[in-house]
Amino acid sequence: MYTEKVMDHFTNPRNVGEIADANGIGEVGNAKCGDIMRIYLKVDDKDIIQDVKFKTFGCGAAIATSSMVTEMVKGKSLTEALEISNQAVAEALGGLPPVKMHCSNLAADALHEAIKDYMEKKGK
Amino acid sequence: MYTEKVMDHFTNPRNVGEIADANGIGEVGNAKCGDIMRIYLKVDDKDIIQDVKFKTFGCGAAIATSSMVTEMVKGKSLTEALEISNQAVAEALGGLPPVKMHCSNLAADALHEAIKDYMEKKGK
Amino acid sequence: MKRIYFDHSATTPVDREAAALALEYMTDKFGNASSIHSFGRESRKAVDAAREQVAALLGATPNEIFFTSGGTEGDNLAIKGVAFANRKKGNHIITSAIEHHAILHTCEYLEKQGYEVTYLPVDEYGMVRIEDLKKAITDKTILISIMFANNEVGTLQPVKEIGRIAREKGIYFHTDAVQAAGNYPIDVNELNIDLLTLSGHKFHAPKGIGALYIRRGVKVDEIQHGGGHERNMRAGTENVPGIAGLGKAAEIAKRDMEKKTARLRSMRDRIIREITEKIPHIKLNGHPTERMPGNVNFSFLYVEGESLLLNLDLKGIAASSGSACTSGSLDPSHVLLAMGMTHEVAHGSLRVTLGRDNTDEDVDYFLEVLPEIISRLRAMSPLFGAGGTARAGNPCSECQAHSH
Amino acid sequence: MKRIYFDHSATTPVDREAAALALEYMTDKFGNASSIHSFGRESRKAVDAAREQVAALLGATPNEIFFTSGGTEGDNLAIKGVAFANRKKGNHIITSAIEHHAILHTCEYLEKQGYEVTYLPVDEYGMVRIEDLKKAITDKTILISIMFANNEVGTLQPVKEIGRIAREKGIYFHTDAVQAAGNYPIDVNELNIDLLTLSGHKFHAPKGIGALYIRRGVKVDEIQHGGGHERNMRAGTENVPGIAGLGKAAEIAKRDMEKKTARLRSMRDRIIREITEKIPHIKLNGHPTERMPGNVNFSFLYVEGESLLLNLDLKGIAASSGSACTSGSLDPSHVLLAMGMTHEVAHGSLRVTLGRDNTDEDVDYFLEVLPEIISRLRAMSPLFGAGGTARAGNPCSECQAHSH
Ligand SMILES: Cc1ncc(COP(=O)(O)O)c(C=O)c1O
Ligand SMILES: Cc1ncc(COP(=O)(O)O)c(C=O)c1O
Repeated sequence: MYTEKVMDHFTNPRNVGEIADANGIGEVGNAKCGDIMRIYLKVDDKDIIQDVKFKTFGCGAAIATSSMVTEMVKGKSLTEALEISNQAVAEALGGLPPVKMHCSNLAADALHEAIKDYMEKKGK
Repeated sequence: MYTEKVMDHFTNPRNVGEIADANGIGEVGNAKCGDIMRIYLKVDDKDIIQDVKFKTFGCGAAIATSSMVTEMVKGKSLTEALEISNQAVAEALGGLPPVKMHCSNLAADALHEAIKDYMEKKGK
Repeated sequence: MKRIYFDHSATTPVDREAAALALEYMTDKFGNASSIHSFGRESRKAVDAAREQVAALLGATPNEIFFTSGGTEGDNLAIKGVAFANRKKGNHIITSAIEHHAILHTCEYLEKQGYEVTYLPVDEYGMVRIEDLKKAITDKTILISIMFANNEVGTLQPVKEIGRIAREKGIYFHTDAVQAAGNYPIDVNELNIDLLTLSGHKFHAPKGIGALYIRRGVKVDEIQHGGGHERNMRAGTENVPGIAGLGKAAEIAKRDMEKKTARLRSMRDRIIREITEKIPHIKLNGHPTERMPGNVNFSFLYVEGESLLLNLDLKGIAASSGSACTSGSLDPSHVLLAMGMTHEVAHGSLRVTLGRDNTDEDVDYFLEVLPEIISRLRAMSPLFGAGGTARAGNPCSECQAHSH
Repeated sequence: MKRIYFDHSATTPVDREAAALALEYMTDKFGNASSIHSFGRESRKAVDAAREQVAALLGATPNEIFFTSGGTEGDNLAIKGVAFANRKKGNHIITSAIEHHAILHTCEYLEKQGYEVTYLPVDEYGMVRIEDLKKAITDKTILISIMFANNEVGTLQPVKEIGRIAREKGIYFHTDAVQAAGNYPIDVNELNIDLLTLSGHKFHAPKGIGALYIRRGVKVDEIQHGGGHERNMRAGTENVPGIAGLGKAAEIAKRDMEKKTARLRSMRDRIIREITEKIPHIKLNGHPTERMPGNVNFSFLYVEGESLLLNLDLKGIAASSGSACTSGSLDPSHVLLAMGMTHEVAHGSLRVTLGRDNTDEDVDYFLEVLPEIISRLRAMSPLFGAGGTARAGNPCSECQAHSH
């Protein structure tokens, strides 16, 4: 049911973990639904994402999309990062089973929450 | 579904045919139901069945019971013949499938009709 | 003794390839198609592949195919499913008097639920008249269900014309194609069919598996409730071995359709011709030309069907009859009666249905033994020759009271 | 890679002997059991023999056994069949909240038809309380349907006691024994069972075949209409290969019952013991002792079930979970929720169901890889350790709107 790319990211997820001195953290989902994604950002003065890590509770799609989104944004500017949609993440993975598209495909949302958190903290 | 004895009588029916100078003929059933049996009797002065033949249109059970009943009554007195029931014919064949018991098991009835015909003709 | 199987409308042997596939999905690849692990995924793959194969046989798309446990379930689902889902639109169903019991008894059930059913009569060849159909349609009609080919006499119905009329009137058209599917070319789009029932065991797939074609957009209620399988149309763990076997049989049927129908047609025509030449007092049942390629059906007057079948069976030949005696019921075939036949003639019917493994030698042998059996039975029959029906004394009327 | 199958509650491989028999009745002995010729008679014989074998498994008589297309159909027939046939007596049905969807969705359907259904709650171990049952009975109650063993947590219900109460009150008692039949000893007379559903594919018979036991005298309406097969209880050409396979599997199940249950129980207890020792933050789901011999079900806190399954699958181990993600629905198992579990804990459940081909080496390997997978997933989980749930921003509530 999952593409090879999804299985690759699920099996060897990139950027798992926390960033101790993260300056943006975002979380979406809840345990009731079975998916929680938390994204940690380390953004520099030029609004470039220097580091990004995630922690996810959820199904294969949830883990793979989390991993994928971290790969997609590392080194990107916040403006670029804000343009990444859940859809784009799914596409980068070669697609997701239809049933997973809505429920577990929230990694971009988590990213955007983390950016919002960063902006709020910076008082922007 | 049929016993070996039924199949034997069906395959090699005894006493098939007509008796040109029969003095008793009985018929039961009708073509609508799918079973017609006609029994021809040659009864002597001492009311002994000297000869018996049958013609039957019907299923395996109808043919086998016709054949069996003719075997059972040949040489018997009419009194003895009148005691033979459809049930007895079926038993002599080692039984019939339940579905056949009522519809195709009419040979004794045909025999009794033939005896009645003989008696009527003789004015008894 | 060599056995010859001439009863392909009753059921068919499973194709070796299809059986091997079924076996594989029973033993090595046995996963539940709903499971997400590797065992489950390989079963799901087989189900998906079979859905495509069955769709291809009918010119449909895979998501219009729903697997069932066989023809009877397919017919029940089509009729009840459409009736229940479209109750607000109307409560009138049109079918024919010669449908299979899976249709007729389902319709009778619906009549008890407040539906109205018109049972169209047929002509002497077993064909529905388009005029009758047109007259039967009301503004309450929600479904027309007419079989593709009759199982007893093989008559092909004017399906395309029926489909056209149904489409015009905005009424769903279902066809019970249990006899035709896999044995006769069908294209659901060309024929304007909205729902179509097929059953695997009639074309060399296993027993216990079938499919219902439901045109995209047609509203059908599920009738078996449970785990939401078959996109909520038919609950129950998928019968993967059966489905895989059905797919393979569909593929083979499509591939060999032209060759097979041509061969059966020529054997059929030879049998009809030679019986007509060799045996007097007979009647060909069904349509002379618009009939299934493998179907031969004759009535042999003065002879009863079951004893004819048993005699053939003793010679190693398996066939069937519309006689009451062979069905365990009191009345002979409702199909033959609807065609205007008398009980007497109906009781003497013999159906021979040919299949792909039958040979010309089988036909030779059959044509050799049949006349002799008919003669023997007629010689034994009180209806034949001189006699006619003699005196009465008819306890048979009692019979009518028994129900089996 | 060696594959280990630990999902026997989902389905089982067909026993080699049963599969060989099914194959034989697909290819060589393929007759329709209703045909009167030799092909038909050999099929009828197989059906009769299988009916005896299935009856023997349950301590029933052959004429109380009706073949169906599987567990779902059996459940539908039992519930609807009793409801429709006994409508005049009453309209109230009692069942439980942890039944299979084949029961629950059928009951919901009946509610729409004017029936009233009581869904009994269960205790934390997934067991129905006799007191609740007694209180639920009214003078309109016509049927009590409580499953024999739960498919997810394996809990055995107090079937004998329920049967006793039902008998006392003159109410029919049906049990969905799809998990238990063939895998646990059952005697319908000792347990006062009036109707019992079983499904072949749960005990090494083919998919697509099952049976409903109906005690002699119990009134049940047919729900699939057609040719009057199965003594008018279930129309449709008999699935002879499936039936023959079911009979053989029933025979083997009866023969090996004691040995098999003892072996599975000991493997099960070892797994429960070692997981409890090796892995922290876990919860055993289901009853500690009154559970199916082959059922292990744990919740691993902070871990989601699908990703756990996929990780096991990557190691060659096939198991299942009550997580929503594995069923294509939004909610996790209704069984786990009915037992009072939170969604969080339910999402992290893992079900291992053992079968006769599993070995101690399989268990060794599983116990070796599981702790490592759990650790890895927990390390990745935002719920585990320090964090806890941080700030919100929860688009998940939207999800509830989607239906799959
Ligand atoms: C025309 C027709 N419809 C329906 C059926 C029922 O199909 P099944 O035997 O697969 O239940 C049959 C055959 O028995 C049939 O010939
Ligand atoms: C308890 C229970 N009831 C009913 C069913 C449905 O049976 P089937 O899959 O044979 O339709 C299942 C299994 O899927 C089950 O576990």
